[in-house]
Amino acid sequence: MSIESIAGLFIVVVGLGLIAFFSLPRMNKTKPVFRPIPAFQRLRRGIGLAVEQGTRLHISLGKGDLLSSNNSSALVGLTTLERIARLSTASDRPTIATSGNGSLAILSQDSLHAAYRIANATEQYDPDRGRLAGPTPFSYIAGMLPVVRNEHVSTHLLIGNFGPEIGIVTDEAGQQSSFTLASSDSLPAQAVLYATAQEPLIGEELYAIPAYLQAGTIYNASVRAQDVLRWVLAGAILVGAILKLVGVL
Amino acid sequence: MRNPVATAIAIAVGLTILAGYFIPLGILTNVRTYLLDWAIGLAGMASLVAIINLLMVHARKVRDQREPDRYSIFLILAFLATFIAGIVLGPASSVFHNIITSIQIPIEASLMAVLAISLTYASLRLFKRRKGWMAVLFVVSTVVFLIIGSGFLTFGSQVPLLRELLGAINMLPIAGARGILLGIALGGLTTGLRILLGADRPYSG
Amino acid sequence: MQTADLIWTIVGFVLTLLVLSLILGDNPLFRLVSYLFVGLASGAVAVIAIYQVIWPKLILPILRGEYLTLIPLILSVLLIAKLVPRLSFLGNFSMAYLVGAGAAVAVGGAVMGTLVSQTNALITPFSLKTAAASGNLVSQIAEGGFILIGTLATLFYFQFSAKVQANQNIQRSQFIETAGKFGQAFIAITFGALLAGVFGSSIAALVERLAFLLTAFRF
Amino acid sequence: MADIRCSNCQTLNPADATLCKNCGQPLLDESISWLDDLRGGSESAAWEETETAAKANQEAQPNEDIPEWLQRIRQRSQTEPEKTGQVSPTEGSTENQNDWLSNVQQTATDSAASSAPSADDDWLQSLRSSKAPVGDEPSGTLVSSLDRLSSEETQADLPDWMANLEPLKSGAEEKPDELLSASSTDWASRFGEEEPPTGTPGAPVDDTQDWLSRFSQPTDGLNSEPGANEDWLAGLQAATGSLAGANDAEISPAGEETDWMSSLRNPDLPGEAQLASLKSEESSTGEKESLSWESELPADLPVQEQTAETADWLKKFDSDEPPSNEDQSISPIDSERSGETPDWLSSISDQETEQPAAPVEGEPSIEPGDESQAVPAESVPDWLKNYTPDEKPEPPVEPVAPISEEPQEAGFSWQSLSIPAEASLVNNDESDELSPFATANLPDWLNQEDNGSPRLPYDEQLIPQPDSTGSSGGQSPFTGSDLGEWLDESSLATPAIPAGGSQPATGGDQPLEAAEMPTWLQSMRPIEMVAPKQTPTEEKHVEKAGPLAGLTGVLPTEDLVGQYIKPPIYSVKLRVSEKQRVHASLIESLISDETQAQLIPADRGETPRRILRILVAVLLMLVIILPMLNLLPALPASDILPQELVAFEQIMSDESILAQGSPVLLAVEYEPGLSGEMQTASEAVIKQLSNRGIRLTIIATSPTGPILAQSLIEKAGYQSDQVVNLGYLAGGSTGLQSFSMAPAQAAPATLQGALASWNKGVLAGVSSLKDFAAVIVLTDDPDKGRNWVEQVQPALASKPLLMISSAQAAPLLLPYYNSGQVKGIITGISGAAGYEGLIQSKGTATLLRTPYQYAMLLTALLILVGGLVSSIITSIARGKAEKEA
Repeated sequence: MSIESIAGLFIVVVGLGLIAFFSLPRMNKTKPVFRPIPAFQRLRRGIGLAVEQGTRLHISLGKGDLLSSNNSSALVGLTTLERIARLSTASDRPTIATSGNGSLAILSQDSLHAAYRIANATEQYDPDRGRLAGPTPFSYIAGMLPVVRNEHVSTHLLIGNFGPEIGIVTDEAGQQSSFTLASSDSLPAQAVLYATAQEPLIGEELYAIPAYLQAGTIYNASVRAQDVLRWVLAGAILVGAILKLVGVL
Repeated sequence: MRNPVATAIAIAVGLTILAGYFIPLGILTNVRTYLLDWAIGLAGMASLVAIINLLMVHARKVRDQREPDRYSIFLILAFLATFIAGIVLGPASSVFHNIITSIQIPIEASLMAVLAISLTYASLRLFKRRKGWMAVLFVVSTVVFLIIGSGFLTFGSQVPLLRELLGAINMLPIAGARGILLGIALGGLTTGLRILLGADRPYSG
Repeated sequence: MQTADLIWTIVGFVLTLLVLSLILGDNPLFRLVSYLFVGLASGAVAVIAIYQVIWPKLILPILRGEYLTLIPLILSVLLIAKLVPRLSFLGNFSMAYLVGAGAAVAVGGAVMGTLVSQTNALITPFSLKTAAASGNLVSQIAEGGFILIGTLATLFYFQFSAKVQANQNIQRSQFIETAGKFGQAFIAITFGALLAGVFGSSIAALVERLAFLLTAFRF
Repeated sequence: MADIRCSNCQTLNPADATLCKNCGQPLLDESISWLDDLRGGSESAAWEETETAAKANQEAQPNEDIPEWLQRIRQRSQTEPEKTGQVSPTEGSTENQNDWLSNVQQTATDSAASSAPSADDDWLQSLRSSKAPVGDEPSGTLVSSLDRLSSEETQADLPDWMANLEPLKSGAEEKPDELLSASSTDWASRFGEEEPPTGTPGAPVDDTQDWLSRFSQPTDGLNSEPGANEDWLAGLQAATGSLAGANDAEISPAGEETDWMSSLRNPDLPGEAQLASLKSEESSTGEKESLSWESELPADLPVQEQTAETADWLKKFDSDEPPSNEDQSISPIDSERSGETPDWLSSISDQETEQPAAPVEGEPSIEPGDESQAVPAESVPDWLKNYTPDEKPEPPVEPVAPISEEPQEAGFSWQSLSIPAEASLVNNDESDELSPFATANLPDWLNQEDNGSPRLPYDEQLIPQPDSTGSSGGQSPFTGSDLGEWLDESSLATPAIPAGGSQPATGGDQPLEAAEMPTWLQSMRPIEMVAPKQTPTEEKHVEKAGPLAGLTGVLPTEDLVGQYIKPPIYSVKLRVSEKQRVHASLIESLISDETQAQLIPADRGETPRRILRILVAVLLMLVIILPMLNLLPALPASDILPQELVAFEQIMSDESILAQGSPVLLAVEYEPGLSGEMQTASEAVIKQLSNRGIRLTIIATSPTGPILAQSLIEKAGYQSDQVVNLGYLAGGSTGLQSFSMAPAQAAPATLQGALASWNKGVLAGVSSLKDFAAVIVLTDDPDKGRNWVEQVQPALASKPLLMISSAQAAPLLLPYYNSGQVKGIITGISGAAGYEGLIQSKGTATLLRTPYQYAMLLTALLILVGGLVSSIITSIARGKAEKEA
């Protein structure tokens, strides 16, 4: 068993332990405080406005393959979709979800269904609201453009794995004067979104979306575990550098 | 708990594959290989199911009484033409090949070309959306790397200092990129662990 | 040029112009092209999925006598139930399998693919052996140190946990705030470099398309 | 009266006080203090009595309470001797009312009456309620009269009137005593039918049948004679008083019931019941006494009867009455003794014919009450206007009017109480002072009762005036009419004995002086004005009901207007603190802000943005096309080549690594959209591989990758037998990992669908990835590039992993070169151009380099200029905003 495997297993076990620990009720007696991210405040306003104005919320889950290592952003997008759909079941126009991958399209339908079931509005659930925009990255963009233009969408949430071509969508959304909160685990996409999106989330802020939307205790615990692991990783890097410099490694 | 059987399946499959990552046991590795191979087949079927669902959505759009989407018919026709040609002639046939190279490539490449204009236009108006020194640094960095990327600097060989400087500048993005990648990895780790703990169940529709 | 090639060239030429018309704004012609494109891409992916995935991964093994493959085949059949709303719950088991596998891949990829490998890459420049081998010991360690600081600063910038100060402001520790500022600078530089790269790719596509338009009919 | 005891806090307040100086409670309902005075006991004692009395009444056995009652009376008699002189006037007046009632009986359209015994009992039992508000007596009259008027006048009165009746019915239903409940419901039902109440006397009718018949003649005569307005007025004034008697007689059960319900079982009722039972035996004899000389009197018989009656009973009391207190009252008594009664009566009749309103003016008891005094004169015309003279009951009582003058010559306290009480029916009805004023009769009557109780013989002589008590019980219709509201007030948990009932008790300590009368009026008036809600409800109905209201024409102003205008008074009197005002103004300002149209920042509009976009597109296209057309000079190639590019070229040129005919794995990981850049970037490398006869194995993790790879090698002129296209590897990084571990299992088939022949043909000697001489990855996605580095590179052993990257992925792939995981990288068009320069080959990259460089530089310039311009505009706008601020 290589040292990399041991280190990897250690990180996984520590991560599991931290999430379980921060999920304990006694650890949540006082609500954890996270740094303010203005984009989330505007997102809440956008959701409220969409519900009030009877416009639509659009969540796009990206093109990430569920079996690729970059699928975690899509999983966060699914959690966000369920949360947002639950918040906006009262809206005249239900939330719509698009994705650039078949597996994500099916999961988006499941998440929407779960949201409507939790809100006791299963009869309002429409599978067509979770659809595949296009099976390839560019066809996904081309399939999203009609949604941005013609579906009375006032708020777009782009959460997932995108390519730089997502800039076409954010530019179109800007022309439609609709609110756009975008985040991706793809760095080129992040750079493009920083330049074109109304409210971009940088880097791992994507993974904190459920916690900032008060989706549940487990998500707060996840973010707190992420912060602890950050320090563990930083310490490991410094120790590793010193050991490397000393010649131990 | 919603859908306990499905949750158990997800946790069992996930933990088994994860164990195969770190524990070098022959049986674990073989099981993990099989499970992933099946997952690949499932993903292919999921893509097919999602495409059929996409066609059903557009078929309903065509028949929609209130807001019929006339363009959807072209989507369905294009799908049928490509699908039939591909199934009948095979993906290696010249017709299917031309469909991709002579239709898909021009469209996608043109979209990429449109992206160039969209990005340039968006960058012009960047300071309307972004304020502060980070935005300024972002623009400066963009301009600098555009110039470097263009290969316009032809006098580098004559100026040794410039060569060193360019080498150092090329190193700058690496630091930020590594930090972002590490952070994303941490987020991906906790997200995956939530599913393995059964806390996130996007499949329990 | 053969007639077929000419036809395909004309098709490509027209499609390029129609898509570039998006620069002038949304128009029916672009909509038509975009719908055609989605349909075409879906058809192509469906064909490739059948030929390259479903056939070799789910059916061919059974024909070979690997009946264990019946498990994913059954799961795939259950997945088809997702097309029928009343029976869609049957597909949940297949999706649970996929999500579980995807989560394991995400964790494994994040830990082994990024955390471990990137950490290894961060500390590698501090190896005196390799530095001595490269013959540029100081510059390599200085470069490694610079990247290390930049990486850690960027990592600290994303720290979420904070505390409520006496003035009711939610703030992180002074160290984190200071490190975060450096991290922001590195992030801005990285994003600038990445955007420049995207510009390079998109401009390359524009150049290639314009070159195609100019040379399409130059026989 | 000296002081008014607050019913709430028992604090003594000045006579003219309207609200308690201690608790602010209106001082009208003095029942508690009155009860205390009567019993000389505490309120708690009163409550105990209340319980016992309630039981006693329910059992209808008043005898049990006699000793208790007499005991109390004796106690009171020691302290209030002077009140005895005030007893008979009440009796006289009430008897007179009963006489008049007989007339009403004759003239009433509806003469239906309840059975004699029951009605008799009712009427006798009404004595019990003599403690109940006598002051309500005229009120009851007003109610009954209003019923008549309301049926004739505007329908506007009906709502109030009906409102008064509803509570009565409800109260009647709650009456425990069957007899009383029967009669009360009967009475109530008659009200419900809007029938003239005068047409339903019970006991009085039977008791006085014979002599009532004699009254009919003069009454009719009076009716026939053309009377002036004054006569009408006098008649009506008397009528109201007599109507009260009528109502008293008929509605006494209801009145008693009202006491029952409202006074929370008045403890004294048993005693009163006993008194009533004793008096009922002698009632007829009293009437016969009056009849004995009534025959001599013609038309004004009722007056004579009353005066004679007065004389009779005055004889019994003159010895008891303290001269000091009753100086004024003695002289008339003396004159009466000396047989001057006829003169006195004649003088009354003269004054009556001359000026019926005069006595009102000269009425000492009314002097202070200027308002009540002035009202009749004004109200007469009103009455003529809105009152049609078809009222038959009024004329018979015309003679009664002069009686109101009695006090002038004979300042009998009882007269000053009883007669003005009738006069005030006219005056005070409109001024809402009637019932409080009239209530003064009740205590006097009680005092007489107290006084007489010690000496039973006198009591027996008192008994012949049961009708007086019956008349005093006549307030019952009024109280009965207010039964429902009484019930409402019973929630106050204070024995809701009619307010006036306590007045004599409190004022009984000293002889009642006429000068005190106005204080009653004054003290009552503001109570209704200031605290209308606190005012006992029966007074409201006094205002609403009664012919006098109609007579004075104040019915609409007092009843309707007063009633409908009061609610706004509450709102006006809302006490709003400064803090509340501030909050209110704050809310108002907030609302006003909301209603104000918000300034929407002017939208630049879509057109300028579109023009700018088109301008940018045109500029970019120009700088790309012009060099292609050689209209712009070509830029010199960069002689600064990236290390990764140089490293790539070194590996490609290394024969030991890429020997002739060695197998190479080519991963095509880019989208069709970037095929232009990727084909240009990889063109030179593919040509190199082709030239060396490299066996090429193609695989892709993107669906279109294999087809793009096919076109790539076709362009490069690759021979098909040197290439095997394994097609699409599904599963992303997972599939790639499987492929790295077991390539034959992960990619079993080719793009054509045939089984891939591993270890054969193109794949000869290749069973795992490390068997490939090199792996070249063409990617536009850093994630895919990273997947190859993370998943495949470890399986390559020492074999090189090279990358041809799109410009957008290069910044993230460079670290892998620095880490040594990737041995060389070619980045985009500029890198390919540099590579072509290295291998001295001119390909597409070299051709496209100049337009590409121009476009990149122009983009950099546009971003710089755009940034500067927008920052300047922003700073200018900020400056403007600061100036405006």
